[in-house]
Amino acid sequence: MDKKSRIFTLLVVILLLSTLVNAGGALLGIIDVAIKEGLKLVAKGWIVSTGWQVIDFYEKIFDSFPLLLTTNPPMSEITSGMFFFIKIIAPFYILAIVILALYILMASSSMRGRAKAKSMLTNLIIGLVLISLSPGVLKVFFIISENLANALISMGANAGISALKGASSGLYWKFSKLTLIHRTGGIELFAIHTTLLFGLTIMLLLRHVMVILFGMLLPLAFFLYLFYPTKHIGKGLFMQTFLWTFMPIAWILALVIIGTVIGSIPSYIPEFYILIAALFFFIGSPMMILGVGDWLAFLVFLFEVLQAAPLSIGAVVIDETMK
Amino acid sequence: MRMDSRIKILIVIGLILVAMSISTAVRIPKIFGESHETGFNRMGIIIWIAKRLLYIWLSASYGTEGLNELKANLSEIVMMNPSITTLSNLMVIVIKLVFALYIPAIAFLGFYILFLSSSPEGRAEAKSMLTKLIVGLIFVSVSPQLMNLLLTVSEGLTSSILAPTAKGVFTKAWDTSIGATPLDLRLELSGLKGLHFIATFIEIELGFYTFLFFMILVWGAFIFPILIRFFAVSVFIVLFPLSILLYSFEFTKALGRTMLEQTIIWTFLQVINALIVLTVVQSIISLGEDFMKVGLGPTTMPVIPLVGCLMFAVAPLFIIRFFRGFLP
Amino acid sequence: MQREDSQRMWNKILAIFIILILLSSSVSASIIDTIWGLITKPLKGVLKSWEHVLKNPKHLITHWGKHFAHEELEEKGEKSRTFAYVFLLGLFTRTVTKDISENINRYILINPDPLHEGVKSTVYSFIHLLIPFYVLALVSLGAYILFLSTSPKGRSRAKSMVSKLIIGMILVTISPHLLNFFFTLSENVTKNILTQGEEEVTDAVGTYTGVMWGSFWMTVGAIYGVNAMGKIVTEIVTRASGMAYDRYAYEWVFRYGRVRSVRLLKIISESLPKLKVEAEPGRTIPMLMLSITLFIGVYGILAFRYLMVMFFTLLFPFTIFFLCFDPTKKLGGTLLEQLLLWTFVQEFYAIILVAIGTGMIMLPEDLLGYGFGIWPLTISFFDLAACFTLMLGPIILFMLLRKLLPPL
Amino acid sequence: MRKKKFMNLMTLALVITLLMIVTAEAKGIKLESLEILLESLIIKPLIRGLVIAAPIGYWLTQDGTSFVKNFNRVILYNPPTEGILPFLNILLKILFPVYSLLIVSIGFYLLLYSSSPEGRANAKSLLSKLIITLVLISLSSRLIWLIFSISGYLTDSIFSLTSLELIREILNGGIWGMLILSTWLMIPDIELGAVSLMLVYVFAWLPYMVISLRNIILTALMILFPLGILLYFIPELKSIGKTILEQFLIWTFIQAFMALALVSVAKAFSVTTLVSNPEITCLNIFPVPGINNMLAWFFTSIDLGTTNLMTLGFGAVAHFSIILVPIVMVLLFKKFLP
Repeated sequence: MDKKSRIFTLLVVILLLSTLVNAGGALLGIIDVAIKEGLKLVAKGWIVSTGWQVIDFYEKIFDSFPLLLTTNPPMSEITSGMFFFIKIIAPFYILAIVILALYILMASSSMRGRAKAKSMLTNLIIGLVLISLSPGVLKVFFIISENLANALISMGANAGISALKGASSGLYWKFSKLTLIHRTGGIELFAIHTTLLFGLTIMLLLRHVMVILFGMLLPLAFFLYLFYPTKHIGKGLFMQTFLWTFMPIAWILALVIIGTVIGSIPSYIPEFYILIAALFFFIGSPMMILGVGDWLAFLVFLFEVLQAAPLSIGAVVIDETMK
Repeated sequence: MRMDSRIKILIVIGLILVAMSISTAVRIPKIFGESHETGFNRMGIIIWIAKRLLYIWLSASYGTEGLNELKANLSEIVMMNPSITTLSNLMVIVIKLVFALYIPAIAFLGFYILFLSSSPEGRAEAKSMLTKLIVGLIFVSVSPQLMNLLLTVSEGLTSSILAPTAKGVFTKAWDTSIGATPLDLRLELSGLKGLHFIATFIEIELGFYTFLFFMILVWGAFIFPILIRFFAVSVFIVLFPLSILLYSFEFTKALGRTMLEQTIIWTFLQVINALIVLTVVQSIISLGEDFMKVGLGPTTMPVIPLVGCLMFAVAPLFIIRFFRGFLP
Repeated sequence: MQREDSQRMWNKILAIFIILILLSSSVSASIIDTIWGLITKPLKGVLKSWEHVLKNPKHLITHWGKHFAHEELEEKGEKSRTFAYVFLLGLFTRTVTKDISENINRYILINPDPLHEGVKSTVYSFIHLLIPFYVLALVSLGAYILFLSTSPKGRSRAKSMVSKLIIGMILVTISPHLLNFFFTLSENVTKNILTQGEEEVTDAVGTYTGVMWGSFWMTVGAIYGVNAMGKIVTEIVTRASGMAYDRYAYEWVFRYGRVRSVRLLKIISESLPKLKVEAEPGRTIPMLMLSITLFIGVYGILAFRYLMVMFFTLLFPFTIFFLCFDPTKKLGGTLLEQLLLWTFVQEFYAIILVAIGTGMIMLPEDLLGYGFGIWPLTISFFDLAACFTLMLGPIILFMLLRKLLPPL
Repeated sequence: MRKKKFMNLMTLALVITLLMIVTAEAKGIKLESLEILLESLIIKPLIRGLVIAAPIGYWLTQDGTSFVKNFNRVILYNPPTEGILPFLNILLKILFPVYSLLIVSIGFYLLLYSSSPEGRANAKSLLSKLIITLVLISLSSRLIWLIFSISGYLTDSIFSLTSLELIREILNGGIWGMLILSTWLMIPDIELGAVSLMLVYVFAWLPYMVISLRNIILTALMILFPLGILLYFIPELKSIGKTILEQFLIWTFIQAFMALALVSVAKAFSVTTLVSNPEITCLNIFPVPGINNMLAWFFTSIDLGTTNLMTLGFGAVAHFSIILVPIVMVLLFKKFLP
């Protein structure tokens, strides 16, 4: 607790004690008001301490940051799903090969048609290899991502994490002081704060889910990639797998960068802003670096969710639809 | 600063004392009375006023935290760039990584030329790919210098835009849009602070909604165009060699293009910031002070300075959206 | 461990305090009585406050409402506060509506003046800034022609680029005049549209101000309630005979009120204590939001448009340079497109205003009756839709015409 | 540390207030504050808890967790194919005369006019196309049924990858955890818990909204499906028909992807670990530490009113993934037909 708040609490206590001294006196109003204010202070303190409990609850996710960012879900869980999809693909595969073979044998009379069919057959066979290798491909992805993450995280990600923690505690202190003056004074900051932390938690957990989901779909992605009409879907699925697997690299890089450059920012910029900007930057970094979606639209959307103001919903809706 | 806040506290206490003496000396008119049965309570009113004054003082000081620094060091803050020396450790690692990645890339291209390209056209294409890759290699090895050049150009442009600008006008635009209250030792009630003052005295709930304006104007001005840009430029400085590699390798060109584009956009965002400052200054000078100044008394809204400051806070983010997709 | 420690400390502190209380000489009455009173008295009080609820279950909702809807309704000075709120909001609405009905044409027509001293000098300083870039571009092109280009095709392309650059140089030097011409053109077109549909524009602005006032009166209604409004009406009518009270009483007061302001103040001060405040200002935030949205929707967009046009005006020399130099053609195209679009927003605005006016005039009278709110404090859906069209229409047109120029 | 100091301060304030009250009582001064104390610290929180949390909790035990209870059924549900029969009949009624006219005219063309082999081949291919579309349109309700049953079978077998109980537990944990969090926040002040209370409703309603949106869109596309087949084989209007068929297929298979998302959440839940998995209990229900601990012990002992970060986080992710999946799939799978 810093000096200011100590003085503040001292003043409150003196106020209360002075009313106590005056209790026998004639200033009945002051007693009543002081007691009322004291009780209100207790109620406000209750609000602040409850807020602290919940913020503390959410802030525990920061402890798990290194673990969540450097690990991927174990392969054993994913391979069962992969085999499920391979089982689904297999009959189609057999059908495709048989039809192609029949086509080559019987139907194709022209040279060009036969060449096309042959290249298709090679494609299919390459696909067969790829599909059967897909657990291995995913495993390679995981190994690369985990090794990179481990190498990067040892380069000072902890400073970045503590910056994020600092942003959180800065917001909390502003909320608590405003709340101690008036009951509803800082509710808005609290809403923003919890939404940010909750969003952070969900993003980190969602990555694991998405890695499992797109990892299970990897054979399907290879299968779809082989046929010209569905090529871009296969590519999209593969890219999704890639991006969700390598997203922690962007995050850790953001943390390392925050930790490295935060000292070189001139001192006349208040620290609070630096920390909050670090938090926003951490949230937006995968979108920024890997170009996933539009990170700015994401920020605007976040702001809308927080404020729910009718002011700019129209603008955002138009922006989203007209894009 | 420390002195100032102490004076503020003293003023708050003084105001409380004055209110106390007034409330004991003067019979307050009936309209200030209570509607409830408990009757009139002077001490209650004093506490009530004191709490609101404290709230206004505290939230306005949170809301405009660092505004004086922003006004005093505007050009320094706009021209702020991460120094490459701080990031050189990381950059060296990335360059090493990129050099390591060049071996598989060239090997891959070699295989491509050997096996897959049977036609002479395809072979020529593969050769041009190889040339691109090697040119990329040269660029990678000088990438710190290249990035330094980019930053220098951007800084030079920014400073040459900011140098003839009457920054005092922009500072004044901040002053008029943020305004002042008696708590700032000034006998006026204007701008957003005045709005916040009145709204808090009407009801605290309105007071914390008006806090939002500070959040967008001042917090936004620090966070979005200045600090997020700072972090983003740092990341792209570190990733610059990698983005050159990705851009010069045919198969990852799309990703590399996005990254390189982002690098350039975020670096030159400070030019846009400076231009916005210039725009606002020129607009205010050429339009005059009273243009589009709506309202009477404490509800006056100086629209042009307000929108100008808002533009400084959020517009860079919108403007950079227009400039996407300029690389081949 | 820590928790146990703190627990022990707490127990100690509590024990010390309890002993203090017990031994306190100020407790003159017997201790048991005090403690007994401490337990029973508040319970009695609470029971008493719930007594009427228990007797009459109808009061349950009001009692609960008191506890649960808004705990601090019994704050200080609610009458003066709400009155100040309503007064200031009225002042704001009044000045905004007056300003917009007087100056909307001026606000729409305003464009930055490229021949203004400051702007001109800035543009020329930018032109000076461009000189090294031009030199660099010309030198590199010359070097390309001399040394590098082998094919005649490439050489001819480079030559055409040189000629383009030179044309660009000439255009850059006269760029303020060029822009001035363009802005005058756009202003004249807008002026034409506005004068063609003068009636419609007035009607559209009337709709806007009507909604603004409607929002204000809804606020008043929400705070003082319909009954209280009736009370004020009778009060004013009886006291100030001949003073017609209608929807535009505020305007009336401002126009003629100066003479009778003393009397008016008296009326207010006498009728204010009789007002029954039914909601805190915090409950009227939706209406306040509506007012602020309308304000931002017109003023904010117009001011933002002006600033954006100024931005691209200052960048115009760069735009020409980028356009005339092949590698940066795309960037220059974007800049030029943005300049044109932001300038054309004034035409869009005029068109939207005329369109709204036409629509409102064509609309059957009975359809305007549908709205939300309680009669007579209603805002018609059509009016509201017109206001939102006024706010979003120019932006929508802007977005639709984003691909204005052919791809370069 | 902060919290502990804070609690010290608060208890100090409370004790001093109590001391003052006792003194004043002893001196015979009448005080309202005692009632305020009792009301604001005990009665009002209880009222808030009763008025808001208890009904919502009851609602969650009944209808609120309806999605949690029936998620596999509602995800597996497809609109009945019989619904399109009347529309199909109307379409066929319109199309038969047109078709017969077209076929007859092509026949005449073949018989009388076509001399070049190319024109003849063209006419023949047109004829075969016509016949194929006719067959497909008249079979379209069967076709839809076939697609639905493939998708349903797929979804069902995806669900068999993990136990439904686990998924149900996760969903339940998310919605109840949110309610617990918002209750503990609401007891000192209603507005404090507004965001989490909103999220409770989001969790309860939004999955249903998305699923019913799927059903509504699917019903509409089902009616358009025969028309889509027809338009797909007319070169000029191919793009419209393509869009209709594509959207139909995407929205049909969204159920499989929803199931897949839930299965992956369950898998991730069972394998992910956190360094520290904090629990939130009712420690803060009263501002006095002793009572707090007692209540906390009581509530945790009956396993009520406690949630942890894993449960809450993965529950939220499970609910959000239901909402996210349609968006991702529509964006990822567009334009796959030739």
